Amino acid sequence: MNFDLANVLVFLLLGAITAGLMLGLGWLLRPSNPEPKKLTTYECGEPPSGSAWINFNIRFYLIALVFVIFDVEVAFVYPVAVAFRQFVLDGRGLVAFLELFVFVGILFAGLIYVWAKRDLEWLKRVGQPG
Amino acid sequence: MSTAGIEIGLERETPAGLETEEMTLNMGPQHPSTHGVLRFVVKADGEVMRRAIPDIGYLHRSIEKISEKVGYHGFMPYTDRVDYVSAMQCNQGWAMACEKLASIEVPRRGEYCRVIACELGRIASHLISVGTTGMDIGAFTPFTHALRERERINNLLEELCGARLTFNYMRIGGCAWDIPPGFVKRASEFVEQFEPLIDEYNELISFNKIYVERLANVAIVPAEMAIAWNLVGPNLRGSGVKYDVRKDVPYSVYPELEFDVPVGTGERGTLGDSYDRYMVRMNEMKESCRILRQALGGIPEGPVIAKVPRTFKPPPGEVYVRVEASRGDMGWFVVSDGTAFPARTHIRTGSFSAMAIIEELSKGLMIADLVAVIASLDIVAPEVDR
Amino acid sequence: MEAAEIHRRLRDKLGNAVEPTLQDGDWPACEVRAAAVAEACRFLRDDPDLRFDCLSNLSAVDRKAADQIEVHYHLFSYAHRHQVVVKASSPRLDPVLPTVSNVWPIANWLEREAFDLMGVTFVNHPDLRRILMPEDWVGHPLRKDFVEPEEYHGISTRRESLLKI
Amino acid sequence: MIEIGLHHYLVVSLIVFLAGLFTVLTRRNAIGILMGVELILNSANINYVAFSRFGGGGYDGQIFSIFVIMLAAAEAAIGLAIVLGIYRKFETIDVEATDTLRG
Amino acid sequence: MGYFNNIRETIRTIFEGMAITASHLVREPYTVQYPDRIDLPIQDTLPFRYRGLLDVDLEICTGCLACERACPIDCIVIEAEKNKQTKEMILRRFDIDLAKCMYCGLCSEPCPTGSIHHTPEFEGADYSLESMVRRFVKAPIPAYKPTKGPETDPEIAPLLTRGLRYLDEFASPGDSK
Amino acid sequence: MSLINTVPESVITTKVDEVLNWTRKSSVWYMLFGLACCAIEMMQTGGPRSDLDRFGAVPRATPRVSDLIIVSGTLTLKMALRTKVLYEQMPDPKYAISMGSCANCGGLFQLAYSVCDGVDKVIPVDVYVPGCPPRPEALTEGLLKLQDKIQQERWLVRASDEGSAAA
Amino acid sequence: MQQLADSLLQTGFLQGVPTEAGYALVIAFFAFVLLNFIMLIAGVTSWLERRVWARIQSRVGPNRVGPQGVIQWLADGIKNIMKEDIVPAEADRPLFKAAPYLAMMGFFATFAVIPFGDGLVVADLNVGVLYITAVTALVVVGILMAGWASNNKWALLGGIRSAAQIISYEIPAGIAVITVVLFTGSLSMQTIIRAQGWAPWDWFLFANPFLCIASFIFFVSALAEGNRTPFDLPEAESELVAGAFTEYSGLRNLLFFLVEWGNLYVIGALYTTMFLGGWQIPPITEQPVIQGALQFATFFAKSYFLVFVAMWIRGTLPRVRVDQLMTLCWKYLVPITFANLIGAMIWFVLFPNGLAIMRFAMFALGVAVTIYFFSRILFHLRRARPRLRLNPIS
Amino acid sequence: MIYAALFYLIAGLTVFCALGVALSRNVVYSAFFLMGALLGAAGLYGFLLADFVAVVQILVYVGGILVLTLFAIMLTHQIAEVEVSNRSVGRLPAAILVIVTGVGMGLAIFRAPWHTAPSGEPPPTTYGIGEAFLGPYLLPFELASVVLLTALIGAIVLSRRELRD
Ligand code: SF4
Ligand code: SF4
Ligand code: SF4
Repeated sequence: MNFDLANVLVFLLLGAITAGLMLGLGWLLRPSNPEPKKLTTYECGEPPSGSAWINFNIRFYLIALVFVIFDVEVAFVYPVAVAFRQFVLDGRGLVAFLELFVFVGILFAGLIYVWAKRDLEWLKRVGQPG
Repeated sequence: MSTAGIEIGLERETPAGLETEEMTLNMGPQHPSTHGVLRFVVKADGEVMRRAIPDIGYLHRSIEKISEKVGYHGFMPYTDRVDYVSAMQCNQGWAMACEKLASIEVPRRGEYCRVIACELGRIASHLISVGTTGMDIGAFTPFTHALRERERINNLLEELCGARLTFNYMRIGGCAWDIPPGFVKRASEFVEQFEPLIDEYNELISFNKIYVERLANVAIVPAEMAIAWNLVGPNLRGSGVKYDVRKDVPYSVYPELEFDVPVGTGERGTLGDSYDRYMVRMNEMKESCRILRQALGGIPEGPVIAKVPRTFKPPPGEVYVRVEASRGDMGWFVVSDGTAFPARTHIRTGSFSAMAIIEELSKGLMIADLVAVIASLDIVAPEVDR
Repeated sequence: MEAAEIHRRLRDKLGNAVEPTLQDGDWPACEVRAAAVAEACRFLRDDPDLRFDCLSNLSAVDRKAADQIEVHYHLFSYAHRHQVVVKASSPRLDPVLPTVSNVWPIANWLEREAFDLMGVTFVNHPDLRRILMPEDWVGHPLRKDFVEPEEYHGISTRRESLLKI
Repeated sequence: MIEIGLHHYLVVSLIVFLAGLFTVLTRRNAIGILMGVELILNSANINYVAFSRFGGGGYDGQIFSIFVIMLAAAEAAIGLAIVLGIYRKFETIDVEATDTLRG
Repeated sequence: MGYFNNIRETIRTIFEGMAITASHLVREPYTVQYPDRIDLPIQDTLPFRYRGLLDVDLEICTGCLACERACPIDCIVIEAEKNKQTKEMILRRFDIDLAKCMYCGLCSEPCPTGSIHHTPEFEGADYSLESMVRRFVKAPIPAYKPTKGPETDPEIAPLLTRGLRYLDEFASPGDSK
Repeated sequence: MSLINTVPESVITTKVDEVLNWTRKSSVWYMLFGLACCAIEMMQTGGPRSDLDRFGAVPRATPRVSDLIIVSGTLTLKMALRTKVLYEQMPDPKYAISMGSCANCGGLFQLAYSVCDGVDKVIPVDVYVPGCPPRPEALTEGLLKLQDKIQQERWLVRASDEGSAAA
Repeated sequence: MQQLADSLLQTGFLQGVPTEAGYALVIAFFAFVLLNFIMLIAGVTSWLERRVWARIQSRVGPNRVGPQGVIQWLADGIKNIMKEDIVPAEADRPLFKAAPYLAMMGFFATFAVIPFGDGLVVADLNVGVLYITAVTALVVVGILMAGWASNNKWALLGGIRSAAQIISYEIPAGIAVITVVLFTGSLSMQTIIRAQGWAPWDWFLFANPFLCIASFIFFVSALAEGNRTPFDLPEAESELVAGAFTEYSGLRNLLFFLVEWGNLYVIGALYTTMFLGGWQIPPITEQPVIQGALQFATFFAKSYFLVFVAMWIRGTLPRVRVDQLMTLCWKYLVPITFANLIGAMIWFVLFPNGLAIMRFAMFALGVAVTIYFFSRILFHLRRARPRLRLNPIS
Repeated sequence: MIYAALFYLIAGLTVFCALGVALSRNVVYSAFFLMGALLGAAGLYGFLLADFVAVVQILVYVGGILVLTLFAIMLTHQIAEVEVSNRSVGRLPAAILVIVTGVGMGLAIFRAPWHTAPSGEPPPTTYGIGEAFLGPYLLPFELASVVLLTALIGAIVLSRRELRD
């Protein structure tokens, strides 16, 4: 177990080390000529109009919001799904099914609510259903 | 800005609320999807545009002024550059304007050559158009397939007039070159092979659900709006207006040829949406094949060019001729003052008005839609800027 | 509808603002006094028998000999499939015309183009800026007496021909 | 070298907790405060799991920590929604400013 | 129902599209593997009318300056002078600026002998612009004088044949072919 | 401290330089920078017939990852300023191909009032390709010429007296 | 792999070395091997993608660098290492520089649990599948960081799009995985593979309709998570120039692309593990080495086939719009997977031991679809077979 | 030894990042430091053999909450302008308070007689947790879904009001 975890750790670091090594090698080999004009922000050849750090549209936020909830749900269902098999083999499948069904069902209701309230829609078109 | 009392059918409510600041994006002049050097100043709220303000002139090459310097014959190569994607019709427009000024009759064989060249050019142009639409929507393969077929048209045109893109094929009074031996056979062969490819192309991309969804119901232009904004050609026909200069103000030998004018039907969305404009182009290629087949079969004998003096001095006057270029009704306004140089030339092109309408169309669209709209309007930079 | 008829109706409406003769041709032309252009155009668009719903083209012509800038409005009616040209002239020094951009939306850009390249001022135009040339450009290039500037933002506009050696 | 034991984890958790506390106390930015809260919740979680490992209590600690994570998610969702609401109303997420600008 | 129809449509069209692209995987590519992996140099596959880089057959140039006058952008410069005694044209200079040329072919139209003509040659990329000025006259040479009958000089005859073929293919007004 | 132009010349370093140059020339990514008619031919060059991809040259949308800018078409004065900006935003080493008469020297638009006569007025050009437009094979040849040029450069080896090393 | 390390330690190969150090050595060795493998995979994938793409487009693709261009990727890589590294003046320097590291870390970590063979897995975690989903989060944050730190509007838009897209599609992907987990009772990749057999009808793909649907949904979601066509909005060239990576030059940009190409393989590997029976082969030989090699080959072939499919899809489909992307996720995939999960549960409760008839029926259906597919290909081939003809006339 | 070193590495990362959250001046930096702290905590869970919790930690915290927080930051502020002035309690008093708390709790940690059981290798956790969810913890488990549902609807309603003002 610890062995595996160490492995995982090593791989995490490996990514960083590889990137670092390559960048270091590049540092040796690449020209560096940072003129001020070169460092200007690219915007299709035009001088950029204002910083990009501005407030962003809320739509993406709503998506993230819905996601977080469902993400937690998925996290909850995983262990149950793992245990499910044993329950079925033990003949208690129906119980487990009902329990999980209730759990999933409640959240599914949430999804339907969000859907019905059209919060998943990007743009709302006037006079057009759904 | 008033739109002459026309309401845009599709109003999208931009999400009010959290006052996300308006983000000003420069799209272009160097941007993969602005065909050539167009620029849009996009006022966006996240992904949704409040409006996109076109900024043109990055390819303004003063062609109109040059016509006043190089004379009638010398201007012909420049007309190639007015709309380099389908130069043939520009050649024809200029030639027709001059012929009208000086009342010159073009021999019938010359007219047939012109029609053949123009229709080949139209296919080539529409290929680029539908190809770039595909590319802007994110499918690269249809684009290369379009380029591939264009390559074959280029080969044909090269044989006919010696160049792949800037043909300089027509002359005042006719055409520069007669049809070379074997050309008719090769061209017919191309037409035969090309027609099934249109079907393939349709199945590959036009009917693809994702593609349809990207284009249908996007940027709807109702007929009155299209007319008021002077949209022409496939863009106008996409809105359901059956108008084609070849049919309605007949010129050349088009009245002798049989073809239909495809119009938008709103088959997958609303009449006048981007998909309709796109489909009109697809269908026009088929019609062009039809015309080509007839024209190739019926080339009369005779000269291809009328006698025109080398120093061409038309009588004073003005003409305004219209030809059906690939991007629609192209108007050539030429004022002659009796000298060997035109006093004024003005070229009224389809892309110019198509570009003008974008600001109106873009309201409430998404950034991704903008590229689809540009592509579906088939805007070519030199035509806008000249 | 016949061109003569269009001309007659226009004259009925506007009286002497319209020249009495109709210049014949493929596109028959009615000469209109500069000040009356907007009114004429609005009438031509709105009259149900005329219905010129499309401004096909708008070109300005520099008539240096007459010291006039002439503006041609090529009108076309998709409803009735007839066509007419409205012409108006204005002195070269300071050409001023009323805008028709509130009649046909496309006129907005066409007028901007005419302003940019010919220097015609369109009164009441919502947004009369340069369109093709850069904002800081000097002069109206399609005028007959336009002289090309020597350089633009440090880029010289001349080039020595390679052949002149 | 001492065997890594319960105390080690408790110390780490303590520092995380203190950092969280400090964040909550010093930040005026409401989102910053929420981040501090996340830190505090995390330190609690470390404790839970550490106890479940060293206390021999089976899975209970882990299960609790999962519930805590769930609650943290719910809290973040609601909290951020409220923060956005405040921002919308007062054009700022400076928590003190919202006191004075009420209405 | 729209919902399921959408799903069905999507799957069907994607299926079809994948079949098409798969079929292209086994089709022959169009690529002409210029410059080395081709059977025939590209130049040989180009049609006679192809307007590549300009060339002048000085042997058959009459020094009439028609080409210089026809070029709308003045990228041909010819200096020819008449030898007072022999009444012969001497070409002192015949330069074409290929960097500026627009390959329109207007210069070759009026040439009486087809001396100035486009070749199927197109490889002219270079590191400097100066190298793109073609200077054809190395030393002053007398201009060609058309003979009355068929050309006999074995050096000139093929050139003239080529040139006349060009003139022949070029549609002259009123010609009936 | 980088190694650029610092290593003394020897057989090995020259070889290394050659290998590095070989990678540079085998992967010339060009920026999508179509200006006018020539841009169509540039597209065709990237398209099925000529397929620049064969030589490892692929189009890129931003200057940040491009090695090469193919100025394909008429450079108007308005655009010239932007071209300069874009060229400057490319990382070193960068190259420029001027494609077509317009970019070479203004070509047929030398008569125009709004056209910058030649791209070399704003950015340094490595290879000029004549033609109006140059056919795809001509552009391919231009690329090959550029590859030759890249192969000649010296990056690691210290600049010798003749200054043969690249700047 | 621990057994492997243990046996190495015992059999004298590393005798005398302290256990921990021995482990460290073994881990380092395997990490190194896998590192090269990953680079190779990513590189070759990029080359192959260009070739496949080219052929779909009637071109030939890179064929000059090395035989048939196979080392094109090497040239690209070295060139990019030697490219100047630009950090825009307006950008947030530390974050701008850190972003690629984060993405690389997230990407490398996934390889730790990919089972290339019976014993050929670096870390057979008990939570394997979930682990992969989790570390993808690092990539998300990396991309978001890149987009934000660039201080470029295209980059910001791309970064946010990308993040929103990846997280959204984690839900259907996660539920699809749960559907599989339901039948195996374990999250470990090896256990999932062992629950299937070598024969195609023993694969989960054909086990029952619900798993089949789950497999499709998983593939679609995985494509979306890997920012692949038709979901490549974050770097949609025609809209956002180059998305979150617009400002990245040279190597840093390449690292992101490395992640993308590598991820493609991870997708394939995951799919193979869950639905295509992983490395399962019929027992051919007793020789453990040969057996292992064969298993590896099988696994690699299967997963690379999926990589190929992804390339092929990329050559076929256009891109969806961002709202359609979200619609597809939340209105189609998520509800369908939910329903599918419930269906799968019912099925499992009804047939705890599976239904052999169903398996064979599904398999037959798969074969039928494939045959129909080939007939369509033939149809298209016959309908139009254009050739470019050069005219050898002059 | 390596084990201990790894522990110190990860614990150090966690502590460092936690302090980073507390002390960095830019909210965005805080957020990215938070990610480090969360990852570090996940690593600690790994050391405590709670692999499932560790993965869920990454999945939910890093993949979900952190991204949500980042979005919220990007949504609300001129992030670049978050300045030192944005403090509610001064740094000094806060530090004092924190130190006092720290000392107190530290004492508690080291004084308290923690009952520690021998730490053996526990069975696979995921299965156990699942079993517990379906068994003794069924009610909290089902309640969790209700809580999540409430949170979802609540958050959506809250944000939506903003959206549809
Ligand atoms: S081809 Fe055209 S531009 Fe070139 S020299 Fe001849 S006439 Fe002049
Ligand atoms: S090349 Fe032809 S046209 Fe030109 S001077 Fe010689 S003969 Fe005359
Ligand atoms: S060189 Fe010729 S083809 Fe190229 S842009 Fe200029 S005019 Fe167009």
